Amino acid sequence: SPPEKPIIIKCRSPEKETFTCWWKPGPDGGQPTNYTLLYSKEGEEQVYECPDYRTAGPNSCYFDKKHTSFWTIYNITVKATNEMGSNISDPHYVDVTYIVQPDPPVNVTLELKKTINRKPYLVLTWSPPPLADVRSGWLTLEYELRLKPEEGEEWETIFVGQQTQYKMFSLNPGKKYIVQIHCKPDHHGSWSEWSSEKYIQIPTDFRVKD
Amino acid sequence: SPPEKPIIIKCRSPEKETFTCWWKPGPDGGQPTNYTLLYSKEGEEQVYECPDYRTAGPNSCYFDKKHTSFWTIYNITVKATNEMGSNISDPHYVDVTYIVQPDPPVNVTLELKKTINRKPYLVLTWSPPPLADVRSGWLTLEYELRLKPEEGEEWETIFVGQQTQYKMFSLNPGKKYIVQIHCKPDHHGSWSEWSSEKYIQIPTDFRVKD
Amino acid sequence: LPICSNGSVNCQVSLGELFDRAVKLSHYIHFLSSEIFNEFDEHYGQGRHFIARAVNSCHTSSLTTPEDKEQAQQIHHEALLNVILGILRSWNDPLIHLASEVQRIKEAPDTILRKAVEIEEQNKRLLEGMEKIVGQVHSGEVGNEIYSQWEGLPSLQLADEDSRLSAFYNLLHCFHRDSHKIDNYLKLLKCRLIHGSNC
Repeated sequence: SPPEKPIIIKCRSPEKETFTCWWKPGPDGGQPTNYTLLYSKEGEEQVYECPDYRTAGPNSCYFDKKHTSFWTIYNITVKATNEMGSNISDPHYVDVTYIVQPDPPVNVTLELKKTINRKPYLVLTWSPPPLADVRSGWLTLEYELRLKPEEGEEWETIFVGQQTQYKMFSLNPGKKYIVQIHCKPDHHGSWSEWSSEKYIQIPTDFRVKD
Repeated sequence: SPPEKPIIIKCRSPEKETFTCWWKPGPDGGQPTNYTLLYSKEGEEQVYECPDYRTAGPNSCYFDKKHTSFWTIYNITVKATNEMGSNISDPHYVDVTYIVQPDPPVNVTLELKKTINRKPYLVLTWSPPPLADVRSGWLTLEYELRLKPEEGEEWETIFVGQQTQYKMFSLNPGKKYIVQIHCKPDHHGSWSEWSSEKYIQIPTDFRVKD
Repeated sequence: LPICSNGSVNCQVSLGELFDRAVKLSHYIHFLSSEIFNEFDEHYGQGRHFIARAVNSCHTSSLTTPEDKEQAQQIHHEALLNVILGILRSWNDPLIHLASEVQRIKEAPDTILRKAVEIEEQNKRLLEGMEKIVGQVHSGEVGNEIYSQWEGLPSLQLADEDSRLSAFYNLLHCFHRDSHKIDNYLKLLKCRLIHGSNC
């Protein structure tokens, strides 16, 4: 029998310059089946084929910079074909502006400091994910950090906007904390994964003057 | 004699949308004196008169949204006139972004809590002043809190950045504390007044187990 | 306070400060446009597939605008400033009508009405700022060159409710896209002109 229609499961851009779509083949009736991704762009009649089926692995299509446009809707379908016939997925509409999911922030560092009047606080610093070009202003990232005492259950989450440094003033003396950070484009797209866990031991004399 | 020249004492914007200027009349020689506020905008020849002398009370001029521009520097003067003549104040230059002084934070709440391992601490929470629309970065506020034991002299001030919650782990059992919070725009502008005083009685068993 | 010594004439807001304020405002306008678009879609769009009719419907699609990072970086900054001005001017008229016509939609939530009015005000304010920036960047007169005429008012006044709501949806969809373009281009220009592309 002809293959069942594939499903486009996800499209993602890691740095708002390129993007990749993945699909899930349907049952192929045991026949060798071939997949073709076709797309058209808003306001154009022309239909194009996937420029690169290999870079992002099996059942995927990678759109490099030259094939990636913003503020325009891609209409994407995947056709499965074998000897008995073919079947086309439902159309998947994508505006790359909305599918940006960056990699996690890197170089997360934690440092205990004291203010002029001897008050201890914790300074967290981090860097944007290397792939993301925030220097030019093309991509603007926002960050959120979470922390909790090592044996605690509940994370405390703090949105810190576009800063890459944060000062924590209210920490429990003698406690060991876990800290993670993730990031997201400033308006649209989704949060990255959390950065790897960082630990910091707050000294017992991390006491605010009585 | 003609009235002495008035002095422009203050201009303030509570939310970076409107602003008000106040002046102090000089000695008026006992004559009925009339005050006229005139302003021009940087790079423009045209001179305008105060759009609204009433809304903000006596000896004031209120600039509503339509008359408030934060792309330009205002050159403001006040002219005092009576039968014998008139006198003009020194020019007062205003850049609206620099005169933002928000209203104090609201909904200040204090709550005693215990951590998982039964360690007591105090949680302070508050909300931004209603007028300021902080949700979207249009006006980003920073906060500072101060507290002192009721009969104590010295306030302890703690800067908490953009957080609207703060946890205190090291307070004196049995003491009654006074807490206040104020806020300021993250770049230019000045601190609001302190919020009204809030009291919290720390129970005697509020011992931090070492 | 910016030091304007008494009697000094050219006491003015610096280009860096103008860009700071313009970026904060364009960020806020796009935030408002996301809120009003999502709220309108939730309230009126459920099950009506307005998006299919909105594709390729923007009155500003005739304006040539950079569509990827390379194009945005290669365009001269004066040309990119003119693109921003062109988009902003193209939205002056439709936003005025949006703010008034939306009041006539049956049971339109107050939050949508208020946001429509605020968007119109803030867009005008950003246009004022951009003309100030262009005035400082290239000392020549600020020309009233490119902008795209909007003829959509009749569609906002159609008797058939579904068509009328679809027209509102299109307008909000297009403004949502264009305000994001403006915000993105401004952030790029600020980094290029003020921070030497090293934000």
